[in-house]
Amino acid sequence: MSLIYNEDQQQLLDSAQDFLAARSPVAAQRALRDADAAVGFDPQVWQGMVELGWSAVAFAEDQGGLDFGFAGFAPIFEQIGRHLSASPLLSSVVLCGSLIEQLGSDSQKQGLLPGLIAGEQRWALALEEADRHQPDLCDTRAIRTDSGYRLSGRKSWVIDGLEADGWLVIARLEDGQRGVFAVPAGTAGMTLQRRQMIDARNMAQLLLEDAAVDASALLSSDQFEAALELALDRGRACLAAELLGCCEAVFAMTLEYLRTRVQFDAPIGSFQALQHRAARLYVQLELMRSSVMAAFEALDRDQADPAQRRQLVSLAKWKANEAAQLISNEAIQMHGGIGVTDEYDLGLFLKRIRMAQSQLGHSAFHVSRYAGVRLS
Amino acid sequence: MSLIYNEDQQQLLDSAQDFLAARSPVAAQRALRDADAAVGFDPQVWQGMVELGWSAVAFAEDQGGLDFGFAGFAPIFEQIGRHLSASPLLSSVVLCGSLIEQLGSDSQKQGLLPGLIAGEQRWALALEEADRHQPDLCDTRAIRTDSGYRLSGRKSWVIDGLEADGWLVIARLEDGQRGVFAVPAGTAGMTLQRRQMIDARNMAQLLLEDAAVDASALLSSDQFEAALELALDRGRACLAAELLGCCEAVFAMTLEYLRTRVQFDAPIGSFQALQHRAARLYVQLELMRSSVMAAFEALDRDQADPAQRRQLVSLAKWKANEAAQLISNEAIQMHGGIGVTDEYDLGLFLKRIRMAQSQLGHSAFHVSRYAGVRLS
Amino acid sequence: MNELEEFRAETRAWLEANCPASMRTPMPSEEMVWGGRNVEFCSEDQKLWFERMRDKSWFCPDWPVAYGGGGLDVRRSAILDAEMRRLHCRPPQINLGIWMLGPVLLEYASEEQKQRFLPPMARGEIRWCQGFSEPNAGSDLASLRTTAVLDGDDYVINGTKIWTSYGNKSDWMYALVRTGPMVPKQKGISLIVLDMTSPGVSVSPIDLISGKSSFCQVFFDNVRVPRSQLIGEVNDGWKLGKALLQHERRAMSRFSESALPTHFDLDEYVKRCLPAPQDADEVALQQRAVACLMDEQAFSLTNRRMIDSLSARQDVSGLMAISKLVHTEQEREKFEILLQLLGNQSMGWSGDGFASRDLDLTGAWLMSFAQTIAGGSSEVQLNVIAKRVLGLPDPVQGVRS
Amino acid sequence: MNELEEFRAETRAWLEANCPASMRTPMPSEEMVWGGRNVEFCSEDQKLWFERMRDKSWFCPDWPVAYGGGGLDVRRSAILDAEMRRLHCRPPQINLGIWMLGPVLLEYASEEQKQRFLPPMARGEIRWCQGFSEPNAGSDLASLRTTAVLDGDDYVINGTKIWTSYGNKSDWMYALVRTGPMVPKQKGISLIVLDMTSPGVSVSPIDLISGKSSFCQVFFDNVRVPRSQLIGEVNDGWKLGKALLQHERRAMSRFSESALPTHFDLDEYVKRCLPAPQDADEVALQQRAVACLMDEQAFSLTNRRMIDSLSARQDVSGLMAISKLVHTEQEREKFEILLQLLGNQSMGWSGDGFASRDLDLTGAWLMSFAQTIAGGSSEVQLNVIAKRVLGLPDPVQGVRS
Repeated sequence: MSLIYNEDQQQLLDSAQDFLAARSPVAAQRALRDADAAVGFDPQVWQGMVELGWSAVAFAEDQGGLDFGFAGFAPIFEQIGRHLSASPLLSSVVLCGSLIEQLGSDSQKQGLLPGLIAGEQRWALALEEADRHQPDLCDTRAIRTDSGYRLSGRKSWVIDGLEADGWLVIARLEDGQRGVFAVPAGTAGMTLQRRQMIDARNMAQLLLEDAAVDASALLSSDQFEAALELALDRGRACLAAELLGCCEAVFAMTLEYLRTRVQFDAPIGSFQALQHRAARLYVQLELMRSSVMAAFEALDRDQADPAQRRQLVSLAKWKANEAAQLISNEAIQMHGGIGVTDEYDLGLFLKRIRMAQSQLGHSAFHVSRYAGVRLS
Repeated sequence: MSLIYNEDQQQLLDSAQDFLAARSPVAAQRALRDADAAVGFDPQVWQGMVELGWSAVAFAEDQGGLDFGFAGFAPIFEQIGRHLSASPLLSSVVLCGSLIEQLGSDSQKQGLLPGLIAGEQRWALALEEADRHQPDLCDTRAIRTDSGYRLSGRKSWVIDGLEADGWLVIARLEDGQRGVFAVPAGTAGMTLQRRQMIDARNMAQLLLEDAAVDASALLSSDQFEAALELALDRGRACLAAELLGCCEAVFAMTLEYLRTRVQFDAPIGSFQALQHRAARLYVQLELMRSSVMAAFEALDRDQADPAQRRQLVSLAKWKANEAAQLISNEAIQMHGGIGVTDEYDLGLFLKRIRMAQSQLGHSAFHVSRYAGVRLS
Repeated sequence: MNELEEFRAETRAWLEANCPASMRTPMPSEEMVWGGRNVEFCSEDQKLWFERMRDKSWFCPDWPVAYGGGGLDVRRSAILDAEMRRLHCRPPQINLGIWMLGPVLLEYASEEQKQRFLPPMARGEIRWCQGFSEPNAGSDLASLRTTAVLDGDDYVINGTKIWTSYGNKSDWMYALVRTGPMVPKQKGISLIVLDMTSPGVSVSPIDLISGKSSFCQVFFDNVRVPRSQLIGEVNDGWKLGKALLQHERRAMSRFSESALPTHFDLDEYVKRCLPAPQDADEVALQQRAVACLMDEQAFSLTNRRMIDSLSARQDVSGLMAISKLVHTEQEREKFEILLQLLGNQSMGWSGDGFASRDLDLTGAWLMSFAQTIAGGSSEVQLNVIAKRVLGLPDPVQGVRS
Repeated sequence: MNELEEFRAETRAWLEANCPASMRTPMPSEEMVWGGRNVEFCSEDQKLWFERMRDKSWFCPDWPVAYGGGGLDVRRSAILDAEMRRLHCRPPQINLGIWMLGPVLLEYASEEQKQRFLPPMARGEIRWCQGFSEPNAGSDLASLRTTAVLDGDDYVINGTKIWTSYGNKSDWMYALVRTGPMVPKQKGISLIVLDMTSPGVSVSPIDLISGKSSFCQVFFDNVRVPRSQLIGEVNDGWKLGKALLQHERRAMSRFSESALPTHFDLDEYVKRCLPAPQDADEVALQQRAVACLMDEQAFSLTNRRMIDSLSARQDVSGLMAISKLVHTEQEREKFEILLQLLGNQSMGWSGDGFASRDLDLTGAWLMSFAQTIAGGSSEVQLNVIAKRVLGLPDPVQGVRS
């Protein structure tokens, strides 16, 4: 293992770059936004991603996966960030896929994973109940019935929740433990409300009022907390990689602007104050990259050492959040007027960055989490 | 009242400037340090300050004071900061004087204040028991005896504690309330240990082991907490003014250096990156000055509104701490090598600034205190 | 003094009699009245108040009577101001012409131009917009390229202006145009005024990252403007432009004091969202918010100190120079904290899922990015402080060859 | 490969046999052995280890045997390095001559000079110091003014050098001196070596804000140096100086990895001083400390990534360029946090009232101010990143005239 891409990852990076530049450049994200489609992504682009194997990359071969290891997602999400591409890869494959893979019985896996890997079925994780990431908060209840369970509660922020084929709903069982239920579309007692966010992607609120599911909808509750944490850590690392990609794109745009924009008869990038600030952005970009790479390394290596993984994933998400905050703000300021126009792409990056920062843990959350490992 | 000096204050400022430039320039502070005198100040300079009326400025006329109002200390401490002058003005007059004036009986005042105002007696406040400012912490105990009290405890940081004529010791009485005892020099059971600090001034640890004092040593306990808080707020405002003066001196030195130091065939102050940083220091200096002025205004005005006073004093000390942190660090960095030599005065300012920052409340302390008023 | 006190009493009485009660309440931004050809009123009271102040000639109380002003001297004008403030009177109209162009016309325009442009301005009949910035002339305004070429008795204008507020709703524009060569580029610039309905003028509003905006880009395609509408000397408009920009600060501060600000009180949000911080991240967030509140108060005290200094006739150029920088950067910090406080709720774009107040906040946050850029970017402010206030040497002269 | 593995086995065996156990422990800074005329040992083991390595010619394992080196090729040299690390062997001596001057002599010196200077260096007989900076030539080193004027067969040196580490304890100095005109100032500089005992050389140690230091100012008053001690071409020393500075980074990193750092582990202090944060300010302080720890880890991961990139033959110039800046600024932040954690205890200067560890911390905090200045200030680092890594245009060419 190492902190730079190996050959296989490099190949994934190149092919993702080629595919997204052709099929899902930033302009496509803008078009999706302007079309105001609730689903928030282009199903054909998603199908293309599936064909490239992105939905299979981390699953074991016996489950229909490519057994590439989780580190394959680093280059993919980096390129997704660079191109601001929208897809249900995070929600359906990384988050839900991780939970099903870890907690599903053989028959549940057989029932759920092939469709998910094939991109035919799309699942969304219904976890968050507060406005900031609080993965331990759960007021949604599951009451045992004769034939299964009745679920009641409110999931406020479900990524890719609209038009999903099903939702993995985290609920508290009567014994106080939490479990995860696979709730298929069409279940009675369930309503969705669209949440139109600044990044124009798919976000929904899910209301459950005595939604009845079969007993078989409950994935194994053993090890639920550990499995959820691992799934979330995978998602966090992917978001950190996405932020890295966003920041690389934003920084490249900014450098180009600094080199070419002339004011006072000089390229503004020749002004020392801006040079020093640009140099500081570069520093943050490099620290961010190292942290992201280390998180993926830990995710592939340390199945047996959750503390180490927890520490490195929180470091990566924190560093990505913080660096992205600085880089996006400075990029807009250095661009001046054009940076705040909707016509220019920078605003789209800013909006995606802020969403990625807040999903699965803002900075202070991860500082606390890191402290929990480091200072214990 | 206003946020700029009135004519009287301006006169005080000018005369302080003249006096300190002549009698107590920065070089004098360096000489005191090199002489390693425990008392940390020059008694003759102190006598000169007394002759200028500084020890009398805030006291009522019937107590031998000048009845100028507390705001007279703003220009005085500003100039003290500018010249790094050492004196027991803060410890003896501002802190102890405030307590005696507020809590002393008529006979206690008559016994203590005239000597203090005349500079013949020097008192020191023995409050702090922890390494950071924690004014509510008090494990020092006062046990009632037939003839008075026995005091036991450890006061870790007593400003100007060495060679004082007496100490105002804060101790907890048997009923759990706190009170203040005037403990004269020579009291048995009391030992002092010198603490040699980076700023080479007078700091001591005071140990009390069954130190016996007369019943008359206890100043009135009514309103003790409010009186202590006011005394400390006065001290905090004076430290903020001192920090303002330090920062003005440091900033002036830095501007001068930027204008005259040539590197790469240009004065370094012509480099835009340094220009912008210098401009940001100036911003902080102005915000600091406004905050300090408002604190003194509140101290003179709002005897009846402690919440308002608390808020503005904490604002001033916080802002002074924060601005001084930035200005001192940047000043050294901008000076380059010469800034870290002992020969140059900047280091003396840095050391005084760090001490003044930590005395009577570091930044986080005052943020919390301010929040207590503002958010309640 | 007696006369002045008499004037104060009269003024107060007149305002009390003539300013409708509903015009003495804080003004939401959608209720601002913009003078102009198509002035619109939300209520009968607004119209009354507008007409009464117009007929009193108090839209421009300190302009000469000859040009439609109120003819008040400085002290009386200040008294009117103070009394309006005391009664919380709304400004009867908002008009950039009066606040920015007017004073420059009074100083530099010909008698004929004054007669022509000032009285309608003073009656609130014309809504003015500003045409200064261009896509390649932002911080470096003097590099503007919109040309005005003399052809007979007309200037023919070609080019484009950007960041023109309400360009699509204004009747006339005052603009800086290039009538002479680029070298030295400050020379060769003139100030001209033109009717926005002139053939060849087209306007397109600019969408910002925050959504729709009042900013427009204005295009000139062979727009003919009579040479009599050029203000001051040909090729000597740079100093007029600079004079105008000096009035901009005053205008902006009037503007913000009169409008009920789209104000998001951080205090309130902290109390509401973090009534009792629980875990370490909430405590840290609260501390950050409180530090922001403290900095805001230090700034507002600095403004108070500036007023005190002005009264004492002290130099306040340093305090003026930091004002915009500090305020706009504090606003940005405030909005970032509000985002943290509200979490996902602060990142809605539209739809029923969000309170309109929260959607407003999202928009205000995104607009805060524009504030550190528009009207002199933070970098320009820092340059000005370094050079004019601190007297640091110009980079130009010192750099090695 | 077999040969290399054989070498590794031999080396390991030799080291195990010859490196005393006490020389395989972390090295406190006061136990560093400085090669030179007056080499001092704290223990018999130190002396043994020094002499054995010297006699093995492994002070300079990769130098040619002809000049006293070990004659190892790159791969064998790396194996020796790795094996020493594996066994935690202390460096047998510290010698700036070997790490910095040596490689430059090997590349640029005449055969006669190599024969004269390298073998004693390789035996650790000469302690070298560096004479580059001057009071008016800090970041702008090329503006140095110490002159060397040819007089017969000697150069006569006048001027002063500053920030010379251990100038008072060194035997010889390599110095940049001006042998030609100031314009262009990079021309006219030469590299010369001189015996510190030469008449006219005087040295005074510099006191820093942290107290006594190893830095000295060195004065030259008509110091005569044989022309044979000028290295390379006359007036062409700038490129030799730059080559030397490139070795400085490597030397510094060796230096710090070999010494037991005056390391103040923030983790430990946080755990000790804030075992269970109580009030809001303690929580905020802990969060700040943890953020600092996180940034330190991000930096140490970046160093690991640099090694990985090097192995993969990727360009690491960007990562190299940020290294000093990031590390020294993180150190400063760390010490400011330590000051907060310890409160008044961290601001003692001397005396019984303080633990010596706390007094060391105070000194290390004050020294941290020097770290962002010495060896290329943060500003110089930022310039280098902006220009060489990011390719931003030079200010010189673009500024208006």
